[in-house]
Amino acid sequence: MKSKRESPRIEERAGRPPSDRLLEMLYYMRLQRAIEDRGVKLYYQGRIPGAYFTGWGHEAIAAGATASLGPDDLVAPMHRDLAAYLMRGITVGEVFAQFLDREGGPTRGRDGNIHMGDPQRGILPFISHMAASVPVAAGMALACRQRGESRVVLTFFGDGATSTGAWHEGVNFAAVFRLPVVLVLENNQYAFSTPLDRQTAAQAFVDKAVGYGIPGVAVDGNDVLAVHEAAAAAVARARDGAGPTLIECRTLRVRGHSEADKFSYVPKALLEEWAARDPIAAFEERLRAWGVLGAEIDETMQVRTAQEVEDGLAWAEASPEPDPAAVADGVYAEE
Amino acid sequence: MKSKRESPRIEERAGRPPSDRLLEMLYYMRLQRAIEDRGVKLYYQGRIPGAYFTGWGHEAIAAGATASLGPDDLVAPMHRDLAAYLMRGITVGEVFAQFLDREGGPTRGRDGNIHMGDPQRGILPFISHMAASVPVAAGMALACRQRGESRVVLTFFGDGATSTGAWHEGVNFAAVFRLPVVLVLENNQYAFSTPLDRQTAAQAFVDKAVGYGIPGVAVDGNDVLAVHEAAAAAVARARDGAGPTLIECRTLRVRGHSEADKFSYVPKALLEEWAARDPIAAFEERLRAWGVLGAEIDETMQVRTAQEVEDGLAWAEASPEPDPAAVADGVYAEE
Amino acid sequence: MAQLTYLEAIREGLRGEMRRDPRVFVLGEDIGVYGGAFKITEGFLDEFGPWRVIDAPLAETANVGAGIGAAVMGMRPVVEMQFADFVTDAFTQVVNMAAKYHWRTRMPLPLVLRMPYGGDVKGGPFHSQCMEAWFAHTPGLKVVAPAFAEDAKGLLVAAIRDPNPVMYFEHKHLYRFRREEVPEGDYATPIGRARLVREGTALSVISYGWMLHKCLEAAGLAAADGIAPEVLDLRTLAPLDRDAILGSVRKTGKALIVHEASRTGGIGGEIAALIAEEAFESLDGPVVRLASEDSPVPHNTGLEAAFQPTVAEIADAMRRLAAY
Amino acid sequence: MAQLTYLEAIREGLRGEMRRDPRVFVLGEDIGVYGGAFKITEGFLDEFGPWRVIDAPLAETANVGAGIGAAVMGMRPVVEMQFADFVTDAFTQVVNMAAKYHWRTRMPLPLVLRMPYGGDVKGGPFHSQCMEAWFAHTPGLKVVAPAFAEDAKGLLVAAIRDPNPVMYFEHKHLYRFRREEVPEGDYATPIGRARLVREGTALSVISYGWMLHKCLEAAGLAAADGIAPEVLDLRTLAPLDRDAILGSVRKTGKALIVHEASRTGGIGGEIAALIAEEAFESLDGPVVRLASEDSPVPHNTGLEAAFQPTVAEIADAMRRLAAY
Ligand SMILES: Cc1ncc(C[n+]2csc(CCOP(=O)(O)OP(=O)(O)O)c2C)c(N)n1
Ligand SMILES: Cc1ncc(C[n+]2csc(CCOP(=O)(O)OP(=O)(O)O)c2C)c(N)n1
Ligand SMILES: [Mg+2]
Ligand SMILES: [Mg+2]
Repeated sequence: MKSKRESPRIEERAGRPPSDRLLEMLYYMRLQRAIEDRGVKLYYQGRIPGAYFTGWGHEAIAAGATASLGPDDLVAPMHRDLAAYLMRGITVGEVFAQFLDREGGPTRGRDGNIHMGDPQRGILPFISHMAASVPVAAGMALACRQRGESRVVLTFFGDGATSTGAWHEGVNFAAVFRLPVVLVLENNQYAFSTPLDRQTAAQAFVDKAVGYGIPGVAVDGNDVLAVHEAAAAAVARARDGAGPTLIECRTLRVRGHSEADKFSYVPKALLEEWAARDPIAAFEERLRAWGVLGAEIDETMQVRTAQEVEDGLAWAEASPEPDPAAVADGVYAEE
Repeated sequence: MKSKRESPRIEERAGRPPSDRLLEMLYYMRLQRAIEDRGVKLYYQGRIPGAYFTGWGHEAIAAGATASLGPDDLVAPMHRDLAAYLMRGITVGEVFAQFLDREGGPTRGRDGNIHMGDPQRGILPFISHMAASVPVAAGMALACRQRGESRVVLTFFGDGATSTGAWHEGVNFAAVFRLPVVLVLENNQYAFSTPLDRQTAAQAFVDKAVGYGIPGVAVDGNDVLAVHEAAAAAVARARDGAGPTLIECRTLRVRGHSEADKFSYVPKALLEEWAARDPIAAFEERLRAWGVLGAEIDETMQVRTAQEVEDGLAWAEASPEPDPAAVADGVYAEE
Repeated sequence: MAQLTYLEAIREGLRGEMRRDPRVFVLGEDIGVYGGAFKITEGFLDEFGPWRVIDAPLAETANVGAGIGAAVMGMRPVVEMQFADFVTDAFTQVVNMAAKYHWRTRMPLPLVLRMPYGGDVKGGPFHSQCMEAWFAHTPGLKVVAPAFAEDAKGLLVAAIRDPNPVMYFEHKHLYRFRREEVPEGDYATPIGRARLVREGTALSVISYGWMLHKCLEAAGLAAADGIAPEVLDLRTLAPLDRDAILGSVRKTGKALIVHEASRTGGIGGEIAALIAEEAFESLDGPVVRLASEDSPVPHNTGLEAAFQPTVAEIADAMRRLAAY
Repeated sequence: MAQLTYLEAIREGLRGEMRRDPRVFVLGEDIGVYGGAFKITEGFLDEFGPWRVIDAPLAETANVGAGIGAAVMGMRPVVEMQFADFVTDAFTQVVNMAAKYHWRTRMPLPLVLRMPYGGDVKGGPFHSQCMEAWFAHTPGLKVVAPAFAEDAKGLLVAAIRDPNPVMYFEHKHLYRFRREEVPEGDYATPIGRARLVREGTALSVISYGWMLHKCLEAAGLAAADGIAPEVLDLRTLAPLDRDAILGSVRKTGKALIVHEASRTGGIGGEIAALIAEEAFESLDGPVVRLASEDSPVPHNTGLEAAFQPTVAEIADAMRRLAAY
């Protein structure tokens, strides 16, 4: 799909984010990858109950967009955005506890895999019904607007999700009330096995923006700085009261939909093309070229990441199984 | 709202539809108006149970679009399109029987007012849930496509209906499969009391077309020939297998949402502006100027219309009330 | 005590909560400038302004979803369905997003959905439905359905103050049914408690909403024949007031359940099952249900009259059961 | 007779109808190239081509609506929900457009919705739900839920040939549960008829789907204690086989109803109410229901085991009721 407006390549860019922000993004991209790689191992060891999804290759979208938020902002992520959860305060231990269905996970074993969140940390837990978070994200932004708070809600969804009525109604509601919502489309070219031409006949998803009277921008979803720049602009715009922006981030889902999916329906050539464009490797290369990622910093970060994963997993394994006697508890809040 | 492409005014147009087609359109516009005027009287006499809706001022949209269909084509109209029902074979008697909740109405007293249709005559009965007919219309077109029939499905919906998920999913489905569907938006500037700026932040509804990868055209909804020309082109396109077209027809709802609505929320000036642009009067004037509507033809048509209304109402009044003993019948089809 | 209609009582309860608590706001189609299809929120826009009285797009999933999002942020939204029938366009938000929210997060979700429901308004199959049973079968939701103006106000106040999503079923036929005594000021009717409307010994009549009034009328007819029916107004459908239901049936030994929703799969089944399991030893007769036909709601007046239980049918059922 | 799994039986029934009748087609997400999330339609795309095996957008309202439209035109669509849970995104189309269509038009609407439902697949709250009761309370819909491979094939064939919308609930846990004898070729299992799976005298055990198998296992345990439970597989939930239910209970005098759906508002209530009203005089004990907790379906294995009725609990209930 041809993009409406490719964001300028980094070299052409005047300024760039400060080094600590650059390293923060890299750190969370690496952390997502490290957790998910460990998760895949656990999955094949049969230790993760149910389906297991990864955001392999999507790390630049989650990290680049989330890095544009301020401390009081809110997120409504989906199932490929682990970095977003981590950057907003979900711990590595909680993530593994969620994977392992333990009491220590955000849903305490009630829901599985990445179906988690924590409203107290400003993270809306998504439900399986695709795009159901979009109108809810609009409502979170509505509350901010009603109370005169200058907070922004960042929400993520897939290419398949754009076909749902929930997505349409939620985006339209946010647009009509000019709510502070940033709409990040993770166009990874597939919805499970379904290719783009079964989701839309449009030239590009970003073309949908005009129908809602909001700006739309398409960026390379494997270029974390392109994502970050677009998101930062959209966040600023939302905070100024100018309403939502649609950001189409283009990537490819380079693994199966879930680990149970052998994804033979994805052309080999396409996989190779995108495998060669790994967002983490590309970012590392760039940061080295800029002298931001020296050998020592790199080394320290890798050690820390590996340590966090092992400590987190240990924490999760130490977390108890939920008490079956409590199965019926918590359906209702007590007055 | 500024339109993307105003259709050329009639004077500039090379050819124009044959006189019999012109007179047919006028006849059905007048018939819709005559039936609805009579209906309003009945309503204020307390003889129409429940809510009563008219398409007063919308006649050009229903008649102009429906006149573009061939004998085997299909329609999925809504609640302002009486002419569409009439042109596809619903009799005046059936219409009044429906208004009066009699056995002779298409729903035999089961449903009220214009909630009617007849699949055997290619008219999908709409349900109250706005835009719910749009995905169904797409499915009707799908069946034609599956069987290699070159039939077209014409569907109507309001500006408010475009905000629903059903509308989005239905339009998208039709676009993805390039189905022979013609999408007629009756933009009458209100959804009940809700103005356009609460339905969309887009410059124009027609801007939504690009997001579905289909052509969109905006026309003056009070100019029956402009509507007809756009619909005829869209029908031809659909029949050629080129897929759906969105036609935004602009008008104003010059009466209340239903007869119970005093519509004080509509600015007087706006009402006067559009009252002066009555689609029937404008078309009559034009046809007289062209010498198509001579005094004699006019006279005959008016007499016929009045007669049809009186005969139809008499037929309806002679139709029995549904038998209460049959209340539970017909919920299921028998094998 | 003021003399108010059921509709005025709803308005008073809603306005009172909006005055008391700045977190409370209303959102829905045509509720602001127009004051709502049934004029419940008439005058609210002027008093509370456009950010607390929100005229929304024609989009139930967006409107309910927005309400959920605002509730997540600690607001107390009251979202109006123009007719309860249209909630099917927001079903995922109600039964999956809202209903399961506290169970997944242990955080409150104070959302009220106002559901104008029921028949006798010549609304036909898409403006008359009674779908309370769908929601009573959805863990995480509370469901209330007042029959009297006093409870219409008190239960709406309670629903707004409740930390859970509450489906508030307001019966359209009762809006302007009559004037009743309604306490002034600030009170809440507890959710989950039935009301004993008429004491009796011969049988327990269990109902709610419009049918409750038909039951009272029928009880008057039965009383004329020397039968003393006890009439219980459930008021809340989820959670059911098990003690009140079982207590009454254990006393009278007989149960007649009446509702307007179609018979099969309605709330009546749950109530009858509760009685047949927990009060079996006290039963002196079959548990009888009277409900509407298993069909959509017809538009025609004569058909709709035949569709619903009538006062005469209810009175007959009382006599038959009493004589059993 | 072939030895097939429940999943293979569904596939065979579907393929057989598609070969027999060119009007039959399948539509859903990932059903073509991928062969369906559960591989039910594996190989169908090659055999029947892209206009009869339609890979659809992620849009349940569009997909169900398109099925309805095709059925209006005389086709016989089978629309797959990837998981039954997602039908909430198509609720208006199912309960308002499809269910009320024949009643309004007197024309057939031959639509089948394939609903992979139920738990024990580590699916959690959004991939395990049992919502059959919502549809059994919707006049105009038929609801079937086979427990055996033979009926899985026969009921799907019957559903496809039925002129009404049929909700076909296929239990995910049973897909690869075991191999069973399945008749070859073309047969239909009549909709609306229960199957007496085990004859007995002590009590009537009424169930369907996965729980039916737990009931049979429990009946074996009870039999070891000299109790002879009769086990009835409902197979169809709407319309219920009243004669089979009442006939069995009139014989045994006791009824135990077991289902996987949450207890409150489930189909069990309707069945208990039917018994308490029509078989009251034959009842020698309370009508007992066993069902899942009134909560969403938990993901954790231990929690889910505690959530559902267990074989031991069912056997205990049999013993208690037999001893009553
Ligand atoms: C309403 C709904 N229908 C079907 C599904 C089953 N399902 C789960 S993920 C998925 C594909 C999602 O694709 P996309 O939105 O592009 O996100 P991606 O997984 O590609 O990141 C589907 C069909 C669902 N979760 N929700
Ligand atoms: C899903 C849904 N929500 C609410 C309603 C109530 N309602 C009936 S007509 C209407 C306005 C429709 O506006 P529009 O689509 O513009 O059509 P118009 O009446 O203006 O021709 C509303 C809100 C409905 N019918 N369906
Ligand atoms: Mg995708
Ligand atoms: Mg309108």
